[in-house]
Amino acid sequence: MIVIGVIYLLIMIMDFYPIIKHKKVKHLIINLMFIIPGLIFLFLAAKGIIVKSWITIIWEFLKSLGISY
Amino acid sequence: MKKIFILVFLLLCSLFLVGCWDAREINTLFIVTGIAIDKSEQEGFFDVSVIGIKTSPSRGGSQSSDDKDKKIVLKTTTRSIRDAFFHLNLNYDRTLYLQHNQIVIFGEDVAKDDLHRHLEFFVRSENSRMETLMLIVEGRADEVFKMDVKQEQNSTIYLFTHIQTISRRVKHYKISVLNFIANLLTEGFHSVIPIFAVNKNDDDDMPINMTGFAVFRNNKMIAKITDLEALGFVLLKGDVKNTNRTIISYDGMVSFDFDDIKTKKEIIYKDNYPIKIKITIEITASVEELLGFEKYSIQDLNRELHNIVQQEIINVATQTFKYFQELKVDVFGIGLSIYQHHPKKWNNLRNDWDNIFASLEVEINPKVVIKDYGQIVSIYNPGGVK
Amino acid sequence: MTIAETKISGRQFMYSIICFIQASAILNAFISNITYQESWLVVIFAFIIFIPSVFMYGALINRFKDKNLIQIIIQIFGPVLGRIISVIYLIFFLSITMFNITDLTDITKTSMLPTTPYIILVMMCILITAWAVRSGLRVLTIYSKMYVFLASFIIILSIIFLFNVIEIGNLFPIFSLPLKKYVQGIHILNAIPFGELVVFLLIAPNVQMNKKQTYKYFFLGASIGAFSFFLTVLRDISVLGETFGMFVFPSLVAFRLIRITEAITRIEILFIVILIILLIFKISILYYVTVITVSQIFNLKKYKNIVLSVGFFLMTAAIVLSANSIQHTLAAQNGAPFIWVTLQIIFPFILLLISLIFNIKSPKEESK
Amino acid sequence: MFSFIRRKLKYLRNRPKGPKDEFTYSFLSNNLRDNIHNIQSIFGNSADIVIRNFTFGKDSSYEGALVFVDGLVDNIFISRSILSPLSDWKDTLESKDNLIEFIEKQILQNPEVKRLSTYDDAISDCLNGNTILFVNDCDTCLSISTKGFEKRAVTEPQSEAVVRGPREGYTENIRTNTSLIRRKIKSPSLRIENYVIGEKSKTNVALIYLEDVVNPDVLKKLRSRLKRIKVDAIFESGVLEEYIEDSSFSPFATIAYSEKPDVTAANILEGRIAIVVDGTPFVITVPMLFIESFQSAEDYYGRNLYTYLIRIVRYVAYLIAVFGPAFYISLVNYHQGLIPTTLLVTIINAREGTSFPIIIEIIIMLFAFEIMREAGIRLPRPMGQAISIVGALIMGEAAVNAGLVGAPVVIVVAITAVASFLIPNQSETIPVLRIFVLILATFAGLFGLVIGLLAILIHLASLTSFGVPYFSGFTRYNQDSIIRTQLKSMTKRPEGIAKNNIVRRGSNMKNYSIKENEAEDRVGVQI
Repeated sequence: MIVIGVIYLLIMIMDFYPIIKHKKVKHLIINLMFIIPGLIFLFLAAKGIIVKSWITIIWEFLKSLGISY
Repeated sequence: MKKIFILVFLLLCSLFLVGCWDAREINTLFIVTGIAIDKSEQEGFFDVSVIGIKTSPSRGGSQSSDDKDKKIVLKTTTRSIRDAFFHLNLNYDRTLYLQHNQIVIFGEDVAKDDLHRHLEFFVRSENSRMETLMLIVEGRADEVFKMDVKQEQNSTIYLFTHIQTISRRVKHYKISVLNFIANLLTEGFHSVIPIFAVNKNDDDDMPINMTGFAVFRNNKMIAKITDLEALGFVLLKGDVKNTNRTIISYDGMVSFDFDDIKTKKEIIYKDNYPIKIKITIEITASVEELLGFEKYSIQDLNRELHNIVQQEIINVATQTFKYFQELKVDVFGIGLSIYQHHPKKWNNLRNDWDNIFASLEVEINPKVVIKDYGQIVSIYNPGGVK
Repeated sequence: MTIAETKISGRQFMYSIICFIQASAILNAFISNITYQESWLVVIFAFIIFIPSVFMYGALINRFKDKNLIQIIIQIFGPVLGRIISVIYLIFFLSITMFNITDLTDITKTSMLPTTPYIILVMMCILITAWAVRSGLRVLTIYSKMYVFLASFIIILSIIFLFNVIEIGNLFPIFSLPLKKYVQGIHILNAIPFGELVVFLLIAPNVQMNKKQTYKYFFLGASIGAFSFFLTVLRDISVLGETFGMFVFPSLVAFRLIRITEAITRIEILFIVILIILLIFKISILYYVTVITVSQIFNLKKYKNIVLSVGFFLMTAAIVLSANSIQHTLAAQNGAPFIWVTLQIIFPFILLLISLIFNIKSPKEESK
Repeated sequence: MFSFIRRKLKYLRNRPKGPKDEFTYSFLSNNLRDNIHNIQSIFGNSADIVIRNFTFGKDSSYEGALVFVDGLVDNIFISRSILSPLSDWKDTLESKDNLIEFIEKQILQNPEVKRLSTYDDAISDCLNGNTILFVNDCDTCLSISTKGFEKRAVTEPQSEAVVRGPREGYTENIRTNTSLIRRKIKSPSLRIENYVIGEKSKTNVALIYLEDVVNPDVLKKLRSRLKRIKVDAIFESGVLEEYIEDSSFSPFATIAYSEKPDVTAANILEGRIAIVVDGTPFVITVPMLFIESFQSAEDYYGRNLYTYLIRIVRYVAYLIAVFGPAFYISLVNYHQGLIPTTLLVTIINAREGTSFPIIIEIIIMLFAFEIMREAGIRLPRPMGQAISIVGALIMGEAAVNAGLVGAPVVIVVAITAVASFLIPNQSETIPVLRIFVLILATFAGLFGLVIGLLAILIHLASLTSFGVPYFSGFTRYNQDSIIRTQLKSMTKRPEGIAKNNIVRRGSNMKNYSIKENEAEDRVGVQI
């Protein structure tokens, strides 16, 4: 699992090279904003923890309010 | 452009590292073509036997001809089907491959108590197929694997092609696991599975022959109907391409070929409570054999044959229908048609449909059209008297 | 400031809509265990109810000619509030893409590669779609016409092959379920296949079509897509009958029942492969839209460089956030309709109302 | 970051200096001796440069010299049309300055004569096969075209055999090639622009296009790219192709080549530009579309319905050639269910004896096939044919018997190999794509194959040949892509290639049979 994540990061380097070259800081921040949660999820997945998905959380909240079938 | 190709290259090398999970070398597979399930002595255990094709290294396509060792049979006794395959895989050098499985055969005693618990595996798991055919065998199922078959590679392929050919004429001989489970799901509709018997004396080349149908209430087999009632069942069910009937009457013997049977069922209600069912059976028949009937002229011969056929159909159909009414098992889909066309009415009939079905009054009116009389126009009799 | 200046023709826009809906035709497992045999009726009603929102989308596109959804929101609600709403839409697009990726991997796992780990399939799908997204909108939608012909060929061919197994009786009974089930069925259908057309509001500015053509192409695309969805559901119900509600992927089982001669059996993989191509097309469009929203929120000039990082997030989230397929379908049946329909249909309608009341138009509109 | 900077510095240190200018003197002097001396020093008295001094005029009062390259010129032509009129011109002129002009107008009988004043032109003309005439105390010289080197006759092209249709092919000489095209398209708007490329080789490259039909921005791009080529020598149009094509890293060729004038003429009529390179019989046409490689010259000469069939066969052959082995592997390794039971048993029997996994077998067979194909080409003609056929048969049979390779693998590889011959100018891309898809299929079965297919499609879509999209599905040119509609109804030129008049002339021809029937119906004549 981790190996695959690392391979993907390898491919990402290609994406980062132009950003570093033209020193586009904004791009860098956005990319990091997506990569860091991605890495967290990767370690979670490696450990095999399944997080309750976003839709089910809101669905339970709605159920408590009574709007559901 | 450079960037795109770095991406492609990395895509490739990422796959290299990954290795292949699902690749199964083809010569490490054991092609399973049939599964037989029987009740074993220990309580709650079943002995599952599997038959497959024996492959032998051969130059080019020529098959080694001696058929003695053409089939391999593996046996285990376990509590559930999945354990059985797990057990078999454990003890056999090649991995069992179920995708090519053609038939599931059940022994009579297994069918008697519960069939559904064995079918669950075939529908749920990915690597088995749900449209394999189902069969019941009198006595133990694994005798089927002992038959030595001249023509096909092993007995299950023989059975499979046998059912395929007869089901081309009568649709109801072929029932797959999926059909059976679909019938289980519909309320008030029970399925009927063909039943075979292994021919004990092995001098003639017909190792197995069909002895009729096994009637099921949901997943328990409750009765067997012989060949005679089978015709009645087929007539009532309808949608049959071709079957035949020989009738011996006072004047002679005639055998008919029923080419296209269509049945329409009409339920007559009294304050939305079904009391009577009117079944019209439209048949196009053709005379295949005609002996006797010397004293009839050509004109009234036709009328006479019509009466004979219609009378015969009424007897057989009512007799079979009565038989099923005693068993309180609606295999003809009458309940289903009520549910499909008048769901409201079906709601209050639902719970004791079996009794209602048993108490139904039946009226059969056959519409027989005798299409052709074959190539001979007149009636000839051996004595040569005109 | 439209990011991608590539213009695609109106017809390709229509074909990609058709392709989009046809791709989700295989996911009819959502309504199957709610309205068992009458799902084909529910599809008809759902489309009839969806037609007004198709014209609402058309009106929204025409009012803000070269602005996509996010720019409209920012223009109406101002930069701060607009950005917050766009972030909600970003989360919405991310969850749709994850939804479809889990569906794609479920199909490949059940039909073709049962033992390959999850992450491999997700990664291959992401890499291909990332490459397609990086090379621009024209490359994305260039093959949509081919995919549409492929998909409809498959549907027709499978109906012909399954002719001897089809039972018309299975389509009945009609209206035998309580009304609540029908409402839920319609609600789900308006969220999963039809509601997802809100995604095309972001692609619309890159399409060359005048006012009348927008309505024509959008409606034509939606109706042909809906018709093929209806055909798929009809075929599955009439083949499977009672067991339609049992399976995760009814079409997969329907394809398995094809048995022509002794040799042509078990060919469901050939059909599934083509549906997988369609799903990859759908995911690439969703992926493109997510990347456009991200770059719109942070108003970047070029969106090419953030494609892969968004992909990385999608990949890992798709694995973690989706439990088994049963929980996945449950979430789709109960959770999705409420959340998504508000974002897909109700909110754009509010946008249209506001823009009509306060007569806000895209600046270019006035200058013309 | 640091690697980037380091590379920058390295580049600055050894930047190549400008080209060494060879000629020191530029203008001719009017003294004959000096001119001859300079010419000899430039050419460094190499053996094939001939300098012929002679005197002419009334009691040989004038002195002249001829300079030419032996072998490039036609000696008889020189003596007949230059030396003999000069020698029997006996009288004299008053003043010397209009002597050269007088010779050019009156005496010489050659069709093409130019007056040159600098050494560079003189040298380059001399090397191109002209003879240079110097006359004492005149500072300009005459360059007379006397080309006469051995040329190959116009023969049948080797690479594109054809059953019906013209059999003439190009030769190495640029003039014969342009004349062949000129004979095909006799319209005055056919333009031929000449370029000289290559520092050392100075090869003549001719652009041929139709003025009113060509796409102007493709022309502009082509001209700018040709001007930018700074290279020593261009010997073959393939070399030129490499320099001017859009993406040289992609497996797909975006420039078409052909050896038959009627094919190039058809392309020029469709609005493309043909580039003829001196010294090679292959003429390249720009811009190329992916669909072009599936069209062959014969399609337009044969029966219409037959070409429907052949076109479809070509596309299927292309699919088999690229996806054949990959599909076989994914079937046998991953989805055994697809194979019918009896066939599966025979395959297992065939593979019982072999030990290698299937992917190794297929790679062995693919390379064996490539080796045989290359051997077939490299060996002299008669032997080559025999070797490749015999090799294929024996190799296949022996490999199966020896248990090295299963029988089905041999069949699969043989079919894919033969299929790749059906489409000649894609034969470079097919092996590359085949290996790519093969690897993907071994690791992920049919799913990998689909990913490979999508990768190829995406790459194709983003490819452009001189600004014209290379492959945009079969929809753009529905008249001539998958099927060839009747010639009479093929009214439109492919979009994107031709500039404006998309509609070809003569688009109102209806089927004669329909027309005649209508005529009869009106007149009511019963046949």
